[in-house]
Amino acid sequence: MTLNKHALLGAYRKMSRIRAFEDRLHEENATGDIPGFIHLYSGQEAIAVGVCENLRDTDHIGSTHRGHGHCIAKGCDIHGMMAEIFGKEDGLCHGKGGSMHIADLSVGMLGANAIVGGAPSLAIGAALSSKTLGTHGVAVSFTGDGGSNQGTTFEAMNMAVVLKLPIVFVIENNGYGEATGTDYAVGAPDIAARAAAFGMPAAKVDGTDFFAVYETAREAVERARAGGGPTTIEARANRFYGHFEGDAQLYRTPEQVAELRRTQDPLVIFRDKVDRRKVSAKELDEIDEESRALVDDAVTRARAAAYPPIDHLLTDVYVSY
Amino acid sequence: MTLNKHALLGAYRKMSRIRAFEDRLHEENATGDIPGFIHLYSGQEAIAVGVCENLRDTDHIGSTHRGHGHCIAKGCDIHGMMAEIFGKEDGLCHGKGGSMHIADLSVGMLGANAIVGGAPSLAIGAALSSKTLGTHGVAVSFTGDGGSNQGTTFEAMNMAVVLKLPIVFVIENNGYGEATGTDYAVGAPDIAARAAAFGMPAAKVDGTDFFAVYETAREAVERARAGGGPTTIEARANRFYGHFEGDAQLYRTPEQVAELRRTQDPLVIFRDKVDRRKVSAKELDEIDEESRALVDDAVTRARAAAYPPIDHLLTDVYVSY
Amino acid sequence: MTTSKKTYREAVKEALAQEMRRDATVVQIGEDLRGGHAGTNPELESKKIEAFGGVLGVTKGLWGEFGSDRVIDTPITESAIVGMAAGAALTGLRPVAELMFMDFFGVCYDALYNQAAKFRYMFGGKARTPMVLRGMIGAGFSAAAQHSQSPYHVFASVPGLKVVAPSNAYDAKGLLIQAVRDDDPVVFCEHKTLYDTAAEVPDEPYTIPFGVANYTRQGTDVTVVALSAMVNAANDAADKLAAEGISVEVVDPRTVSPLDEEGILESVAATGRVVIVDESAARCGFGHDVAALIATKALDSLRAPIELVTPPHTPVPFSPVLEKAWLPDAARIETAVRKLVTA
Amino acid sequence: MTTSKKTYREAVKEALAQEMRRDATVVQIGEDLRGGHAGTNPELESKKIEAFGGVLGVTKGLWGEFGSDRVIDTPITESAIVGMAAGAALTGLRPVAELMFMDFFGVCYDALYNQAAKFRYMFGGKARTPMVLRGMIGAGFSAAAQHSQSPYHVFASVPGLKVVAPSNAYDAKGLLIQAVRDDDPVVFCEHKTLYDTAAEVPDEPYTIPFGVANYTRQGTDVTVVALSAMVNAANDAADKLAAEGISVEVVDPRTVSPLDEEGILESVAATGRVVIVDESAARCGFGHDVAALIATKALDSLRAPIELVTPPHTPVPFSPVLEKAWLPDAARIETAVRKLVTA
Ligand SMILES: Cc1ncc(C[n+]2csc(CCOP(=O)(O)OP(=O)(O)O)c2C)c(N)n1
Ligand SMILES: Cc1ncc(C[n+]2csc(CCOP(=O)(O)OP(=O)(O)O)c2C)c(N)n1
Ligand SMILES: [Mg+2]
Ligand SMILES: [Mg+2]
Repeated sequence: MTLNKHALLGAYRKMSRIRAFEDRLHEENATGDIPGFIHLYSGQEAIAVGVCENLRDTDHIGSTHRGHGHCIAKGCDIHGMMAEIFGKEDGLCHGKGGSMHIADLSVGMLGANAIVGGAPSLAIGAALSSKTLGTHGVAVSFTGDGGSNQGTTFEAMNMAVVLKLPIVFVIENNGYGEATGTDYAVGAPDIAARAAAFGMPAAKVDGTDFFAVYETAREAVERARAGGGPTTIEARANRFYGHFEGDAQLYRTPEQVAELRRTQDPLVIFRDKVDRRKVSAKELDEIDEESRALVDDAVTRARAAAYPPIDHLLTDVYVSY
Repeated sequence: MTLNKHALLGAYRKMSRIRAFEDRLHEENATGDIPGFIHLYSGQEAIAVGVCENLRDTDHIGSTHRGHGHCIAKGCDIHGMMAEIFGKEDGLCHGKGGSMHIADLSVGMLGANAIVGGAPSLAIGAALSSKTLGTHGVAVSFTGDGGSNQGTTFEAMNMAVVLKLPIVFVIENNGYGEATGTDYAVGAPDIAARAAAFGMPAAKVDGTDFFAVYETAREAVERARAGGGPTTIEARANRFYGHFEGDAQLYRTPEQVAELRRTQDPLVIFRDKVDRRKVSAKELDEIDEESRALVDDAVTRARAAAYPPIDHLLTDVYVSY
Repeated sequence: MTTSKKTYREAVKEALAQEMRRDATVVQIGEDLRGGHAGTNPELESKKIEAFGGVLGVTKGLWGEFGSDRVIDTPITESAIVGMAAGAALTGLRPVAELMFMDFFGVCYDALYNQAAKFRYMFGGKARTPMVLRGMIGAGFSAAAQHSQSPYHVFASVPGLKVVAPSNAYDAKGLLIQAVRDDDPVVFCEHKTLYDTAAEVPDEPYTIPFGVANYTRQGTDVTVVALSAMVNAANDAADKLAAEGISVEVVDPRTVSPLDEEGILESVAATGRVVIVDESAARCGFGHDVAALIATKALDSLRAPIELVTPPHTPVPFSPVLEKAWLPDAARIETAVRKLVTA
Repeated sequence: MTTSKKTYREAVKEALAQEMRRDATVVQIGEDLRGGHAGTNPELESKKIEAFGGVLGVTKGLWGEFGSDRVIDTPITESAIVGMAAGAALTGLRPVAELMFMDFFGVCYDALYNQAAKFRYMFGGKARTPMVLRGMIGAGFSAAAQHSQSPYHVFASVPGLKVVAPSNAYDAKGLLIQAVRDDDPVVFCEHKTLYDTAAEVPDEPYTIPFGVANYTRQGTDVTVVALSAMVNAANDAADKLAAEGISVEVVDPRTVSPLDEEGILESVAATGRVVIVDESAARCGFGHDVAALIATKALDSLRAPIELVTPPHTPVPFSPVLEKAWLPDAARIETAVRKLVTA
């Protein structure tokens, strides 16, 4: 572990922003002003951030329906994200995408994706670009435990091995796909072992521990960048909210959720594990403050922002019939 | 190994018929009278027969584009098959299916399939029927090494494990998918291990050896029938002809093919391994004679048979617009 | 026969439950039809709690009555779901598979269009594939580009598939029972904005035959052909225009395939003017199919060009203001009708 | 500009080769584009032997010139092929992916229709996806129900996709070069029965713009709209009918999407009679789309009902006698034309 103070604060800042963003969205959604479906990332922050802190702006990631955390970790603008989620013209996709399709190619974010299993094959495409163009770029595909059962995911893994592509498949195992337990839906208990059988190194890591994720991802990203081919990382963490906002979560009890929040909070665990000689609690508290203020500002601006003009309905597509 | 004389002769008869059927089709195709594409099974006979000798008429199999061997092993009528391949009204599908779609539900043959990776999910459907209806039926899915890379195949495997379905996935590894080597296209060298990682028993077997296949399949079929869930069998054998008739086979040399025919012929290997106290060479020779005569008759009748009447174009579909 | 007020959601559920009671070979297959398998809530199994009952509650209650062997929760694995249903249908079951959002057909279409749809013909009439594929269609929920589509035109173009898209609770129940009993594969499209709409629906099982259009409004000046959620928009337009003295006939084909050609042509013959409203596509959609039907078979009865009201040729936008502009509505239908009668 | 006689196959290959020479970001992705990777023939690598060069020889020669990094053979894994192409197109490459038979779109359609096609719009105009998906379409080879379809109507109904279906070698080369240079995803449909047809084709690279129809026959009595292999049938019919004194204009739109609406409507306005010939589908197909175009925008110029010539609503049968009856041909076109002129 060689992270200096600057890097540690930077990583915590991202986790903190994700948390503030999602907690606030949970409240905003209750007002009824957010259109459509949203899926919150709270509880899994250490995965997105632990992985993306190893990436450059020119590296690419593919994401999921639960994409806010990946966006923030990869450097998407908070204001642009919030405005997008509210369906406003200022949004990163000018209101055309929404929560499930936030993208920002300028920071290498290939888009949240509303199709479970959609990202892996797109991500190997980014890896192919890096390999072909010789940019030494790396691609990361984020997929859930549920998405790990899609054939598209397996096909991308095999292709990546065959073509020795610079990619890391991150499987975020949060125990559920919607309301169905991973222990039911994944026939074999071990998702990483399934990936390993495709012929690549595969590791399991505690996804609530930023430091563990960071180290595991560092190795995988370095291997990919050096031309060593793909890796899979199965990271175990929990989502603190329901599958989507509105989920009554009958598949687990409020006590169970409370216990998870108490014992498996990646932000708390970061505080516990971080080197106190480098980083003080006060500094982290300040970051949390700053995150909440930033998100507060983002909500205020997003709410005040204009909806897209109607005639934008017909732009951004090659031709209107 | 507890096969009695009757069973041994029966098994050899099926292998012999497949060989006679395919060798003859190779010749017939050269006349230009066979419409469309055909893919011959010669060299892999021990797999289809070794597996299907463990099945009942009420069990089901799903097949591939290279389906003639599976059809014969499962008990499809040789005349009906030949007529189908010639596109005649007498064909098992009345000429509407052709080589790549021969089916006979009355003997549990769910159809050859022109989509690589098409059969596995259909076969688990048959397994689900058995399980739900309590018929103690077993389903078998035949897939090639190439097809083992399709996501549909992996999804069927995971589903079978989750629902504990009575199915056997047979992966026929003949070293090639079209002109591409298995050692290139399958990222990990071991297809069986890939299946095992999905959480089921998986075995590798010499697919040129009827006895080895039979034994391995017996165990798997028994496990399935007893409610023990799915198994995968990777069986290694060779195809003696090109990928399809017309393939110049530049990916291997004529000497290599000659060597395979010399050393890895499942019919010869059967003769070498069969208990000579039970079965004599003469009996096997007679079976070969009989197979050739049967196929000869099938060709004669298929050639003489009528094409379907034009108005059958519009039958067998719910409504004609 | 007693009736009661039921929502579209309840009508669908009742159809499924009644068919499952009648026929032990009917099974449900899909993701989170129940919800809660494995997982960790200790009360679930003992109290027969469903964690989901379908993502919008449509299958709620089925698992409690029929259990895990007939209400089969699966991993996220649509190609195995549809393929398994097709294989099961070939071998003795009558599976009802759920795709959640029909938009997901892209990950599993082969099993539907190249397999299930073709067996009967390709096997020379010797196979039947009695399966239903249920799923949600439609825009209006701000569900964005990948969860708002209505691809019934794609399904209808496949020989061997039957395609149903009911516009109200009564039709939903009768057509779904028909679908389950049918020996061909049927794609059953449920518009997500209709789930909470209610109608008087018989309590007993009943069937509505495929290929029979329903005239939801009778009129003499203009025919409006509309399907699924568009029927409500068409009815609203018709009611509004009636007040202006324009008499509109609304024809709801109910099934996209088979299509009640006569039912449409008869109305057009009587009115001589037709507006086709369709959510499926701006190109090669169901609306174009109906227009072609009329232009090939009833051209002489047309007194004005056909008016086609579809979304623009763009993906479904997320932002509610854009989505509203994207979706055909009563106002656009009224404009089209007025254009025809003043032409 | 020199020209030479080239087959459709050669024209496609030349377009690919020339674009690869011009632009280092153009790569080919597919199954057995070369053929022979790994495997066991010791001569392959040393002598640069291609074992396949595409299943019908279309890409033969490319691997020898450009090597395995730009002519990328893959496992049998279409959803990874199309998804990888889409992701690569988003990030700097111009991939040309091959689907072998377009019928295979069922196993990988999501990557095309929900991903590649939607990025530009869904991401607010901030993405471009310059990829081409090539593949064979069409009946006539006795390739049976799963290898003979022409699903361009399905692709054309997707906003964001461009869809091309050339009828001759000249168009094939110019349209394919255009497709490779285009910044939107393009589906390029090659009719397998056309590969051996030849035409004079310029040796240098050239482009043909999308959305511009080609009049392959000029005439005054009846317009025949036909695409891909159907253009030859239409031309044959036109030549035959010319001898009978019936003057037929054949309009080949060449691109299904965008569609040259004006090019079609102009001809119809002049002749007042139209036959649409289309191999895609008997329901919700491309032919219906063209019929709807005319019925909505040019009804007044029609002197007779539109004639639509499509296959029946059945899968493609295997037996040659049935397949021949299935496929629209010159005789059916002639019958339709005669019906119109004598009406
Ligand atoms: C192809 C497809 N199938 C189903 C869905 C519906 N769906 C959305 S999220 C989800 C669960 C995904 O589970 P997982 O991959 O574990 O991600 P998580 O929600 O736990 O982050 C499902 C089934 C979908 N969007 N796409
Ligand atoms: C989905 C799909 N992709 C590609 C093809 C073309 N194709 C037909 S057979 C074949 C090779 C199959 O290889 P394998 O599974 O090993 O079977 P084998 O031919 O060796 O018996 C391919 C690529 C197809 N029919 N379907
Ligand atoms: Mg999960
Ligand atoms: Mg093989």
